Amino acid sequence: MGALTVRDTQFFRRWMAAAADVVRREAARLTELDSPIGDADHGSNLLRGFTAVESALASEPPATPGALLQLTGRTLISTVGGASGPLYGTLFRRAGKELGEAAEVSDEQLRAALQVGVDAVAQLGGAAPGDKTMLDALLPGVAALATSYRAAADAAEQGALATVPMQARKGRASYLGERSIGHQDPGATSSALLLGALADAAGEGS
Amino acid sequence: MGALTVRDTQFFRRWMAAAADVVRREAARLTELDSPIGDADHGSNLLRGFTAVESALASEPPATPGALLQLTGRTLISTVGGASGPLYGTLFRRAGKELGEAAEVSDEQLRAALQVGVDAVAQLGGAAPGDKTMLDALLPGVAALATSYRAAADAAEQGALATVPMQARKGRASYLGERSIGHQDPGATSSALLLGALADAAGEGS
Amino acid sequence: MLINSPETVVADALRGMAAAHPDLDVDVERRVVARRDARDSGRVGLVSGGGSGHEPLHAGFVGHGMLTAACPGEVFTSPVPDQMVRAAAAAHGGQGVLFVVKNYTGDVMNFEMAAELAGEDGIQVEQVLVNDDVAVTDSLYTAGRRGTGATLFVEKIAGAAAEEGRPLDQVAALARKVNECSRSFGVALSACTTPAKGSPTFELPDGELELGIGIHGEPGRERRAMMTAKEIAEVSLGPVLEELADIGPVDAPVLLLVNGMGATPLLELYGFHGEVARLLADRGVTVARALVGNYVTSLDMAGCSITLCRADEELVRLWDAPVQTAALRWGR
Amino acid sequence: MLINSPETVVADALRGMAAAHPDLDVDVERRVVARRDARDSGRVGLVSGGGSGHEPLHAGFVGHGMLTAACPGEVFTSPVPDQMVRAAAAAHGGQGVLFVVKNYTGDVMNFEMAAELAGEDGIQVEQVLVNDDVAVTDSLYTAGRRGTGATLFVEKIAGAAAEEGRPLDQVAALARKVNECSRSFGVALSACTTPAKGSPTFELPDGELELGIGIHGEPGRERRAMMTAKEIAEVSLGPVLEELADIGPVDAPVLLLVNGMGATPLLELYGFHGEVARLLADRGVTVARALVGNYVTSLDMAGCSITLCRADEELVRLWDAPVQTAALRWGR
Ligand SMILES: Nc1ncnc2c1ncn2[C@@H]1O[C@H](COP(=O)(O)OP(=O)(O)O)[C@@H](O)[C@H]1O
Ligand SMILES: Nc1ncnc2c1ncn2[C@@H]1O[C@H](COP(=O)(O)OP(=O)(O)O)[C@@H](O)[C@H]1O
Ligand SMILES: [Mg+2]
Ligand SMILES: [Mg+2]
Ligand SMILES: [Mg+2]
Ligand SMILES: [Mg+2]
Repeated sequence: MGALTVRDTQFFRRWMAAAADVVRREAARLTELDSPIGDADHGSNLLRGFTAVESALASEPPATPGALLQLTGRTLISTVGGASGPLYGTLFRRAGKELGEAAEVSDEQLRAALQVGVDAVAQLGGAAPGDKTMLDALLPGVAALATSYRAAADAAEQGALATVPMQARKGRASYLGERSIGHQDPGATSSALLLGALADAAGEGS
Repeated sequence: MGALTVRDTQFFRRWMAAAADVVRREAARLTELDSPIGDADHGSNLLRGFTAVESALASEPPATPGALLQLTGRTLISTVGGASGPLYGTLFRRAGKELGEAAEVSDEQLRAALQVGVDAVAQLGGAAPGDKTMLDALLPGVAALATSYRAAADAAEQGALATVPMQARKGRASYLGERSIGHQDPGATSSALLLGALADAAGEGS
Repeated sequence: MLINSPETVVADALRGMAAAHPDLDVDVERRVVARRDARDSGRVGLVSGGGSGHEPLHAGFVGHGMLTAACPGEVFTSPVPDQMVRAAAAAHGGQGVLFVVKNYTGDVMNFEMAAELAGEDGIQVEQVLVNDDVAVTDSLYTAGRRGTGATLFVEKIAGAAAEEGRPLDQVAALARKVNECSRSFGVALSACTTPAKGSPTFELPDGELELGIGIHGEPGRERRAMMTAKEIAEVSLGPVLEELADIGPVDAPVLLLVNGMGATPLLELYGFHGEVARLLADRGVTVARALVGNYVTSLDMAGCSITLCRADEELVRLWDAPVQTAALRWGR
Repeated sequence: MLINSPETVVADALRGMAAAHPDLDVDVERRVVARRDARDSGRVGLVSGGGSGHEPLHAGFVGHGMLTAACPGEVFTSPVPDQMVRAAAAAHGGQGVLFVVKNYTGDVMNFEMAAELAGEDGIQVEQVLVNDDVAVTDSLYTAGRRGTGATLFVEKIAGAAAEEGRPLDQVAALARKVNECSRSFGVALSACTTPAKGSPTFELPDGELELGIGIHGEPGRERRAMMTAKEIAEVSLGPVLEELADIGPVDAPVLLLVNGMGATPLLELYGFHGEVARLLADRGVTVARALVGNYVTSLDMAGCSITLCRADEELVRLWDAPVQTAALRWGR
C-alpha cells in the first residue's frame, strides 16, 4: 500500500458504487445464507440499504470522504432495519466521523477510521471474535488493511469462510445452538463483499 | 338364480357384514377417488356408516330382512352425512319398507325391493343415468339381479368403470365441469362394492 | 397435522371450543354448539351447520346477534339430520327456527330430512339456501351454485334481525334477500390436506393457481399460471360484478368480504384487499363495509375469495348491529 | 404467494389496512399505523413494531385499550429508527411513550436508537423488552430469550393501563411485570415462505416437526418425528411450566394463549387447545382466561405456540378491560 497515496471523495464514491453493485449481484445468495440459520432477509435488507445509499449520494453529493461515509451510515440506519442496519450504519457513521472534514485522506487514516468503526460495531452488538458474526470478517479484514486493500478483502473472505464451523453466540443464529454449526454467517459474508468492493475501488480487484 | 331360494335375516346380516368388510378394505381408495373430483371423504363417510350399521345390527338384532334393511338405512342416515348418507340411507330404508314383515324373502322380492330403493335414490338426488353418480352403478346392477347376484355385481362394476369418461352433472364433481371427465365416480364405485358384498353373501363371490 | 387422529378431529376441536368459550353450550358428544340463552327467548332461532374444516364458520359465529346454534359435521361432510334436529331444539325459543343451508347436495338433503323431523317435533322450520359462488353455473348440468362467503352475510344479518325479535317469516325473507344480493369467487394458491386423506386433495405445482374453487379442497374451473395480487383481484371481481349487475345499480353500496382460505397470511390478504378496494373504487362501486380475514376457510388451503353483497340501508344497519361471537365481534 | 411483488408487500398490506379500517390512521408511505385520538389525549402512548409477517401483531392491535401506534418493518426485519420515532410522535399524548420491544438484536438496537432520537425530540420514552420464549436459554451464548406470544399479553395489559390514564412509569412497570410472568414455547409443522426468498426457509419433511421455534421461520432447537396433538401439548407445556415454577405458585391462575403460526386451521388449533386445557387442569393450573387463534404468526407456517402468564387479580382485570382493535375486541 503506497504510503503516499491519498483518497478523495471520488474514491469513496467508487467504493459505494462497487458495494451497491456487489450487493445487487449477491443479494439472493446472502438471503439464502440467512435462511437456514436466520430469517432469510439479509440480502434484501442490504439491497434496500445500498440502493438508498446510491440515491442519497446522488441527490445530496457529500463534499468530503468523512461526510460521504456519515451519509452512508445514516442512510443505512434509516433504511435497512434488522440487526445489520444499525451495525453497518454505525460502522460507516463512526468511520466517517473519524475522518473529520478532510478533503482527502491517507490509506492509513482510512484504516484507522474503519478500525474505529469496527470497534463501534463490536461495542454496539456486544459480539466477540468467534461468535459467528460480521465481526469475524471485519476484524481480520480491517487488520489486513495495513498490508493492502486486496489483503483486507482476502482476509475478510477467509474470516467469512471461517464462520462455517463456528457455533453462533449472537444474533438470530444463536437461537439454534449447535445447529448453527456448518453454515456460513450471512453478515460475515456481506462484510467480505464490502471489503472486496473497497479493493475494487482501489484498483486492487481480484 | 334359483327361483325357489329364499333369503332369511341371516342372509342380510351376512350381506351387511360383507359390506362393512369391503368398505373397511376399500375406504382409502374411495377417499382417494373422491379427491380429484370431490372432497376426499367418501371412504371415511362409508366407513363410519357401516361400522355404525355393524354395531346397530349387533345391539338390536332385527327379526326380519325388512327390519334389518330399515335399521341399516336409518343408521346410515344418522351417521354418514354428506350426499351419500341420505342417498344410501334412503336406498336401504325404502327397500326394507318394501320387504314388509316377511321372515324370508325370495330373490325376486329382494330385486324388486332394491329397485324401489334405487328409484327412491333417483327421486331424492334428481340424478339421471349418465350424470356420473352412484346411479350409474346401481341401475345396471339392480337390473342384472334378475340374472344373478354375480351378474349384478359385475354389471355394477362395469357401470362404475363407465363413469370415467362421463362429465358429472350432479354432486360436487359437477362443479368441475369438463374437468370431471377422466375420473371414476366414488359413489358408483362404492355401489359396485355393496353389490359385490351382496354376491358374496349369496355365495357368488368372484 | 396438529391432530390426535383423523377420527377424533371434530370432537377434539369441540372439546377445545368448550374450554375456550365457557359462555357457549358445547355438546361434544352430540356435536351441537349453542347459545345458553336460547330457550324461551321468544326470538327466532338461527341454525347453521355443514362439514367441518371451514372454521370459524359456523360454530365461531354462534352468539349474540348471529347464530343461535351450529351443528358441525365431519370434515367436509354435511352433518346428519339427528344433529340438525338437536341444534334446532337447542335454538328454538318459541318462535321457530331458520336453517341456513349452504347449497351442497349433502347439506340440502340432510337439512331437508331434519326440517321434516323437527317439524314433527313441533318446531316450525324455515330454510334459506345460500348459493353465491359464481364460478359454478346454476344450470341443469351442475348441482347449482355453491354456498360460500355469503353465508357469513346471511348469518350476520338474519342474526341481527332475529335478535331484534322479528318473526320467522321476516327473518327468513331477509336471509333470502341477502343471499340473492350476494355473489362470490374464490382462488386457490394451494390445495388443502384433509385429515382423512393426509395428503393434498389435488396437485397444484408452484407457480400455478386454480380459479373458481369452492371451500372443500376441490380444484376450480380452470388452472392458470401464477398472477399478481392485482391480477387475481381483477379476474375474481370480474364475474362477481357481472352477475351483480343483474341485481341492482352498479353504484349501489356493497358489503365486501375479502376472505382467506386458511393459510394465506393476513399480510397478503390485506394487500389483496387493497387491490380489491382500488378496483371497486375505479368502477364506481361504493364499499359500505369491508371485512378482511379468514372466515370461511378450507382447512390449510392458501388462497382467497371475494364476496360482495348489494346492501340497502336496512342491510347495512343490520350488518352494523352488535355481534358477540367467538370470531366476529363489534358493537354494544 | 398472493402478492404483487416482494418489494411492495408491506406497503400493499398497509394500503389494504387503510381501506379496511377507516378508523385507523394509516400512513402507508411512512409506515405507521396509529389511533386517530392519540394527540393531546393526556394518556401514555403505547408503541410497538417489528418485522412484518407476524400479523395481526402489531398493527392489528392498534386501537382503544391496546397499542396507540405500530410501525411495521419489512418482512421479518425490524423497522428503522426513523419509523419508530414517527410512531412515537403519533402516539405521544403528552404523557410519554412506552416502546414494547421484542427481544431480537435488530429490534433492540433500532428501538434503542429511536428512543434516543425521540428523547431529543422531547418525548419521554420508556422501553419494555419482551423475552418469553423458553426454547432459547437466556445466557452469554445466545442473544437471549426471544419475544413471542407474551407480546400480546404485554400490549393488551399495558394498553388497558394506559387507557385508564396511568402514568408512564406505572404502565412501564406493569408491562415489565407481565413479561416477567410470561413464558412461551413454539412448534413448527412446516417452514414458512418469505416473499424475498420465495421458497420455504428450511426443509421439513412430512412426518417431522421442529420443536422450540421462533416466529421468523427459523428452525427450532430440535427436530422430531411427528407427534399427536396431545404429545405436542405435553412437550410444549413442559418447559413452560418448569420455568413458570420459578415465578410463582403452581396453582396461581394463568392467562393462556394458544396461538397458531398462520397456516394451522382453527379446527386443529381448537383441538390442540383442548389438549392444553386438559393437561393444565391435570396439573392443577387454573386458566383464568384463554385466547385461541392466529395472533403472533410466522407468515404461512403451520404450527402453534403456547404462552402462559401468571396473572394476579389486577392483571386479569386489565386483561378483561375493553379492547377495540382490528384483531382483538371485547367489552364495552
Ligand atoms: N450482535 C451482533 N454483533 C455483530 N453482528 C451481528 C450481531 N447480530 C447479528 N449480527 C450480524 O447480522 C447478520 C444478520 O443481519 P440481518 O439478516 O440483516 O438482520 P436480522 O438478523 O435482524 O434479520 C448476521 O449474519 C450477523 O453477521
Ligand atoms: N344427486 C345425486 N344423486 C345420486 N348420487 C349422488 C348425487 N350427488 C352425489 N352423489 C353420489 O355421492 C357420491 C359422493 O358421496 P360423499 O363423498 O360421501 O358425499 P359428499 O359429496 O357430500 O362429500 C358421489 O360420488 C356420487 O356418486
Ligand atoms: Mg436476517
Ligand atoms: Mg365427498
Ligand atoms: Mg363431503
Ligand atoms: Mg430480519
